[in-house]
Amino acid sequence: MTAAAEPQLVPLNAIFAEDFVQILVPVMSNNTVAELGEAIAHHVEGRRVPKRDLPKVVFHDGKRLDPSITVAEAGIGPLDHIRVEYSDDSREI
Amino acid sequence: MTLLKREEWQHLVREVDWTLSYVDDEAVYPEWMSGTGKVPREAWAKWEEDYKVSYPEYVATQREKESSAYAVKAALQRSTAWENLSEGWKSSTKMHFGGVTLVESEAVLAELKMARFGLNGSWRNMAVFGALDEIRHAQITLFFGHEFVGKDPQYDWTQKMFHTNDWVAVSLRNLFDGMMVTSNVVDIAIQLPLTFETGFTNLQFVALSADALESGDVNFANMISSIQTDEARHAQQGGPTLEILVEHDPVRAQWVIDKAFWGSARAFAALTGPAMDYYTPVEHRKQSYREFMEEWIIDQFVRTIEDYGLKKPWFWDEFMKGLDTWHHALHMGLWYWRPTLWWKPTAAVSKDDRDWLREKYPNWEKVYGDKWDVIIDNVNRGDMELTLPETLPWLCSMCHLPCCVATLGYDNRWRVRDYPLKHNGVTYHFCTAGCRQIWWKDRDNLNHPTVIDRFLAGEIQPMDVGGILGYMGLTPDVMGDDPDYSWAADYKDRLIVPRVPVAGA
Amino acid sequence: MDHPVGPVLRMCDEVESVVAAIRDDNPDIDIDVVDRGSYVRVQGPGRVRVTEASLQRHLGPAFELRSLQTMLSSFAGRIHTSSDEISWEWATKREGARA
Amino acid sequence: MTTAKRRRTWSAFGETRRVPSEYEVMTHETNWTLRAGRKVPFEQNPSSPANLWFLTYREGSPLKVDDWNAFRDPDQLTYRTYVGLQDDEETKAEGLLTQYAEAGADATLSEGWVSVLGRLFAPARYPLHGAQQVQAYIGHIAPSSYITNASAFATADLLRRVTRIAYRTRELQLARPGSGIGERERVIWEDDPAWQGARKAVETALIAYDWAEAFTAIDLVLLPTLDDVLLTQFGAVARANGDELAWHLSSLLAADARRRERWSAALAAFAIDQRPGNIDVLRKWIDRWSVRADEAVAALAPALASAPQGAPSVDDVLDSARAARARVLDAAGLGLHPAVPAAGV
Amino acid sequence: MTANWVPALELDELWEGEMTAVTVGGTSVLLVNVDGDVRAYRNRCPHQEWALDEGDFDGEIITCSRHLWEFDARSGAGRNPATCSLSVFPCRVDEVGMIHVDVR
Repeated sequence: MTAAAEPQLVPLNAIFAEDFVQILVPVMSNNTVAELGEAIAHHVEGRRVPKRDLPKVVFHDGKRLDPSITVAEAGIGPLDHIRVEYSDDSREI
Repeated sequence: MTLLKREEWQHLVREVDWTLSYVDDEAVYPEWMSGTGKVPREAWAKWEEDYKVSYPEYVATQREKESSAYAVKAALQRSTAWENLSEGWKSSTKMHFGGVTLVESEAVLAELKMARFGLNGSWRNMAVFGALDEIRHAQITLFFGHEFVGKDPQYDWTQKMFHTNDWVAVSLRNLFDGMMVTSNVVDIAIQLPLTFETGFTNLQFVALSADALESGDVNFANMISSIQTDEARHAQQGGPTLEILVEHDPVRAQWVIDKAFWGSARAFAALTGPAMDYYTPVEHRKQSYREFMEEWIIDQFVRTIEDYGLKKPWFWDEFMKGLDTWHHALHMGLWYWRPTLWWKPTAAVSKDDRDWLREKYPNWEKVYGDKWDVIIDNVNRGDMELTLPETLPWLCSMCHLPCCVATLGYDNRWRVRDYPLKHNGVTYHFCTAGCRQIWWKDRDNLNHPTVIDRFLAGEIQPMDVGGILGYMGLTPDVMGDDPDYSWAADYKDRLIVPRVPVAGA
Repeated sequence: MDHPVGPVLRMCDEVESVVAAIRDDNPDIDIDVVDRGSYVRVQGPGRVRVTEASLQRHLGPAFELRSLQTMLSSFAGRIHTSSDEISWEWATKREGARA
Repeated sequence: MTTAKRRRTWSAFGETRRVPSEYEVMTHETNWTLRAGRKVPFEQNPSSPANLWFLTYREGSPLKVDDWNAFRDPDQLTYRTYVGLQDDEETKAEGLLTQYAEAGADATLSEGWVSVLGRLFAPARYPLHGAQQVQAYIGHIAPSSYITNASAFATADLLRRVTRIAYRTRELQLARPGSGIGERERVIWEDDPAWQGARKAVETALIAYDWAEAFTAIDLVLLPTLDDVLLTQFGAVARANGDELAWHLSSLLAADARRRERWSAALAAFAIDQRPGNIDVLRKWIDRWSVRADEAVAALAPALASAPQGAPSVDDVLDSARAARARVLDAAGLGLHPAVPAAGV
Repeated sequence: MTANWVPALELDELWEGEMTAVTVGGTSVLLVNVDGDVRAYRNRCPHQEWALDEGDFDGEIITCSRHLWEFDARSGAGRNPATCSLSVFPCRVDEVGMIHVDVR
């Protein structure tokens, strides 16, 4: 058995803001939620969605996540759906 | 006239059923092959086709069709007709050659299955003509596609596409294996001849021929509209089958039609939609994809099923809304992931194109315009790496197409929403509620890994873009790219003013 | 038009003659023709028929009814084929095919 | 003169320096359920019923070769050549039918011969339809598109034959009312002892689900044997009884049978050439189905032997049918006295 | 008199069953690969001087696209009509796979 703390690969189904398609984004379980948001944004921002100078907010299971906790602490598991929004668009959808 | 009329003797060709006694009926017509279900076995004795044909008529008529199709080919062979076609239109044909040709071959297997396991002799005979027809379609398309292999290696995918694990191949194999071969023959007759061939193939083979002719592709227009004359005949196997099924098991009849309709609608949004609304040059578009769908599917097909006493499918609202979104999003997906294609997808979002799109689809600018603007600016700036993918689009566990359906929410905003389903501890994602519901009902058959699932299971190595393209069978000479990015030129000026995003815009 | 039915003919030299034959065979109804270039939708209300005799009047005595199939890409309504005529019919309840 | 390598044909042909024929371009590897590298035939759950059926009866057949796609139909039929060929043949058939109808030939046939037609000729549409079903199944589940297409054309040929028998049945019914022709075929097929051997053989062939056994049963054994009785010997006896039309028509239809025998023998020879062990697999099936074929002929022979003129003996009928089958098997390298003795015979 | 071999085309460029036209010393030459053997003919139909490379080659027979005259690809002999034939040029393939033609 590996230690529980060993970082795991967590592949996610992700959508960034008003992008047109869900994408595959793999992160590590010890990444922070803020890093997760940026990892998703990397594939979309400035590519299909105009980059905006605003903080990003991450949603999981309809809940807004604290950006400082880790993916594991947030209870995000493999194949879960993650939505990222700019902070002024952060009404729950 | 000393030859007897067909009406005088054809009943004897049709009466070829007998009572088996050396082996069990159930052994010769096993339930999962023949699929009588709740329909009493003897009810199939009433099966009778409307569109009658005899063998001598068949070979005479088909020979005429073949002569005229190949004559057009011969007349154009040494002209420069192909060279003068736009790259956009050529892409419509490459998509057709790769995406359709071997489907015709699989339809041969479907017809042969009905010719063996069909529950009435007339039906089995009609399916023999169907099998011949489908050989014709595969062969004429292979022959025409092969002509261009020397000019452009992408035409090699006429024969090759379905032998690869390209995501389009996986998606279409999944759809057509179920629709054409792995179902029982009663369901096949309703899925393939009735739903697919009297509905959707008209869109690809008749409606698209209008765009082909406008685009100057006489050969292709001629080939596909000639193919559809066969479909018009053998598709008539569906009606009598449906009539009997509706009488004894209307719930099953409705479900089988609904499922086949939905799968076809998804596939055609990916293949026919972009060909009609983007690849066909704007000045040659005869009607929009939506208008063709209204002419051929919504009016004609729905009238047909209501005629049989069935209802519009349960997903009707979701499908109708999708007419304004599905194919636009799939077009953007095809373009963004263009290295995974065997054609050269033109984005076709010049100002003229967008005027046309806005006119045909009033929400187009709002849902897709802003994303194309970002892409356009990247192209004009020369930031090409930003226009190419570094990951995979999420693929729907049902239709195996990208999950890219935007819907309008209560907050009046267009968003792609998730349709998840947890089953045996695994989370599956679907593009739409329709796909999720069909998968759930057919989960034992259709539970099949998408390219994403295969990637995550480590089946695709190395786990990067190169590994994925290799897995999909793409070679550098075939990989798709935009033909010239010329549509971006209209917007060169706006780069002078940096774009300042406005909050809430 | 109520209950439009009829053939969809692919582009070919004979389309106008076929349409003329259909008009001859259906004198009491309006036959509507929608031309989309590569195909022509021919329709009338309720029931439309075309006979070999009319086709031969317009296309020559050697024309066989079965050759209409080479132009018939699609159709609306229930088709019925015999040795002498083809018809397309709007049917609200299918009565079973006739021989 | 260009130096860049220009693609000339499907990459599926691999490293070749030969331009493939039109037949090959239009037939090669068109069945994606046979694609290289597949885990299962169909893109769905590996344990779906269809996947299991194909794994059992196609992939799992004891008749195995490395690459079925190397097989070629000796006639190289394509759709275009098929409909052209058969339109010509049907034009000839219609010419004959017109000519004999104008002459009122059916009215001149003897009562005795009409009764042979009613018992032996008209009911044949049933076994031939059964064979048509098996031939369709072989095409459906064959391990190469080259075999599927050849089998589909053969299926259509059987439908052609059923069609012509039906046509003649109706003509005889009109010309010879009271003969029972056009009304009693199903009863005769189901109950007349003459047909019960054939019926047992055809019904059993319908449940031979291994693709290669179905092929062996129908194309190497049953049809070559029965066709000798129903086409060749029947034609000769018809002529002896003044039924020139039946004789001519049988000769025309026999061309389809010969073509089917050509590719069938070529396919068996190909399988043996690719893997000599296949000879034992085929022999086992041939032995099993030959017994059924011979029983079918033995039951039918008295019907032919009852012809008023030129009737063969029952033994002659059987000998001739066995010899016809042996010719097909010889052509396949499966004769009783093979050049290279095979083990296990 | 010695041969005047001129390199015309790499054999790799001419598959079995193919024909193509090349220009050698100002002369248009039709190269045909019949079952692995290369033949060279003047690229003119004897009927009306039509270029033969625009016609068809089915592996055995060369057919002029103009009036469908047919020639045996192996010998250049006319088949239909049989009264005339193609003019033959000497031709050989060297050890590195280059086709040479002598048009002199």
